[in-house]
Amino acid sequence: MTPEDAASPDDLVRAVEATLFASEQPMSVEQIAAHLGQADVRPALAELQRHYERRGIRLVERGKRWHFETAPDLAHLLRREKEEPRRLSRAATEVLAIVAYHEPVSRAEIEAIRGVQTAKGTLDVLMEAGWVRVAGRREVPGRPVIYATTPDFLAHFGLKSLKELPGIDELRAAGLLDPVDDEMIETALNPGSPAGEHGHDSGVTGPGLYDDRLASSGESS
Amino acid sequence: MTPEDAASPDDLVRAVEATLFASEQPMSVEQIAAHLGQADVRPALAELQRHYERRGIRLVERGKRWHFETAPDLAHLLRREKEEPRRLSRAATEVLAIVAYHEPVSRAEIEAIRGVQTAKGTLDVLMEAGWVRVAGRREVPGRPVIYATTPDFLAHFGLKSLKELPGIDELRAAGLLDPVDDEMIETALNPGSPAGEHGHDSGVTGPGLYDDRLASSGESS
Amino acid sequence: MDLTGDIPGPPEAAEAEWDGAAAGEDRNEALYLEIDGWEGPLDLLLDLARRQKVDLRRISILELVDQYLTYIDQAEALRLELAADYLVMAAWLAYLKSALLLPREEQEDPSPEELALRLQLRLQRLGAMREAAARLMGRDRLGRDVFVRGAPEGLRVDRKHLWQCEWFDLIRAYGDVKVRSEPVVHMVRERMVMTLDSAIQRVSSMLGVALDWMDLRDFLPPAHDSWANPQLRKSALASSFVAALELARTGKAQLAQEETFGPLRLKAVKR
Repeated sequence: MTPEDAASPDDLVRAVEATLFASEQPMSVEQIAAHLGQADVRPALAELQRHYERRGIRLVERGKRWHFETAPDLAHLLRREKEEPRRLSRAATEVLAIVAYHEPVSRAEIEAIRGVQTAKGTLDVLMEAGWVRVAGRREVPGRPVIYATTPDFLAHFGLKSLKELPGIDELRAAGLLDPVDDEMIETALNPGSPAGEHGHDSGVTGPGLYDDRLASSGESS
Repeated sequence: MTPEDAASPDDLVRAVEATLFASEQPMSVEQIAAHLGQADVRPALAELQRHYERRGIRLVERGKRWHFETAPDLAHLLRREKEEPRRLSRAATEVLAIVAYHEPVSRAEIEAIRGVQTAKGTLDVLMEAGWVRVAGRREVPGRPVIYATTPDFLAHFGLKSLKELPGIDELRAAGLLDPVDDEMIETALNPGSPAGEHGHDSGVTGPGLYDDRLASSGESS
Repeated sequence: MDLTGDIPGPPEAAEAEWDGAAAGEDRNEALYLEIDGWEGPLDLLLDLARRQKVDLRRISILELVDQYLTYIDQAEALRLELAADYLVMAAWLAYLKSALLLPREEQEDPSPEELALRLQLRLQRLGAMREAAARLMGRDRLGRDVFVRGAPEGLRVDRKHLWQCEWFDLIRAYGDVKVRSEPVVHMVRERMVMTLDSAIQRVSSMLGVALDWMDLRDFLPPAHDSWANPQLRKSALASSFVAALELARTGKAQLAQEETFGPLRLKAVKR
């Protein structure tokens, strides 16, 4: 390969490069193709990804959508101190992790893993951030709503897919991601009173109130 | 320069690349330098400019500020046209028919034949559709613009020439000249619209043509 | 319940980003209660387990239960109001502890060992998710560590109209225009009427043979055949009325009407 080869990509590569560069949103292969007259853009994407591998910008695939982003090793130069990224409460980060590692998952399952009721607000925060979405209902009695992550979640945390979640293979192998046996939890937590946990005042355990409670702890007693 | 050099820019080049990529504004050399610990970024900018010369993206300097933009020859990719089928309005269809039967025809003449004023937009639609074109000016006082059909018009309606348009007798035979139309009766009962218009001075009609006429009215009257 | 304000303890433990067991290292275990900082009993149990600094899989449930119960005891000794779920857990752990200590043959199903194992598994699950959350939050995050393009040009899709018009519509439109612009001829359609002359003739000839007063309506032709048309009958009535007036004017008939809108009667004037 001569330097000229490296410097002169073919027209389709240039077109894909320009399209992704100009797009305000990550784009799927289909979207790029639709934009470029239904061309087969996969080889071009692969070539671009290779080309940008060691540059200051990278071409990445996140949840089947492609976008350019700055190289992570340059974070220290680019990080904008003033702009604090969305800071999640501990409860919210836990719920997010549970949704990601167990998806799709119902709220009852989230609560079973955490051992506390999850305030509606916590899931709302994650949905507002665009990281969690409602993924339908589980076809069991009560038809509970189930939650899953979004492509934006993958993009935000730099994951190509959920398979890249840190340690997911080990956790699965250890059986720690198996479906939660509700009955087992009820028995384990509340012998003799299966509904005990759910009968609690949500204000006591609600993790969404977590931060508020800390803030107001002085006055609330 | 070896291919390795091309593929592995040095850290400063990468930092400048990422900084300009992530910036929401074009940046001056001083701003980039301030962002990167007062490094001398000019050589890096020059190298980047050279690197991107033949790619889908360009590094450009405009008014002493640098930014990335898509290559000018790919600008058309940023604005893709999507065609949406839309039916011609009744008024536009009538005007089109009049142009086809009477071409070349001025707007005042179209209005006289239709018996109603013709919005400028109607002719614009027909020209946008590519069926009607401006065919010059009539050498009469006011020098009105005259309109004619295009080859696209013939192609769209599958005509070899305008001579293939059915004649008045054929229209009558097809029942297309029978006074059955409610609208026709209303028009007939409503004095002052169609028949009345015929006698009007052409200066009264056509607000759109107005512009032309106003401009030339001084000479023509 | 509010312990953080009164009890000395590192408030960082409750910070939004969970830092796991590391926070527990410099805690004064003798009197460290932070019930509010733990989200429920499972959370407290997990923290206690982590402070034993052994793998959760090898943790001694008995020891963990003891620690938990001690914590709850301390909280109660301090007259701290405990959430009900902490107390329920305490009661259940006390039961589990006694079951674990009892001779095996007296055990019910499920066995206390199994219950202990399940509790352990739950703690492992929660612990795994804690760690996963921390690792997730520590990744290079978009908008914090890596950035997308700051000022993308954006891809625009311009919608262009693809105008459509059918051949027939075009021709018909021209036909409409032609029809509309043709000289308009007003034509009054012929209507069936009874003329005044024929009404006068009919009424006067009928009056000549009538002996007494007759209702005007009786002078109308019988309502059948060609006279059945209601329009025509109206015309006949009107014409007959005018004929009656004319005959009265010329002194050939006299008219009488007893009341407004009542029947109009005619009688010949005898000469």
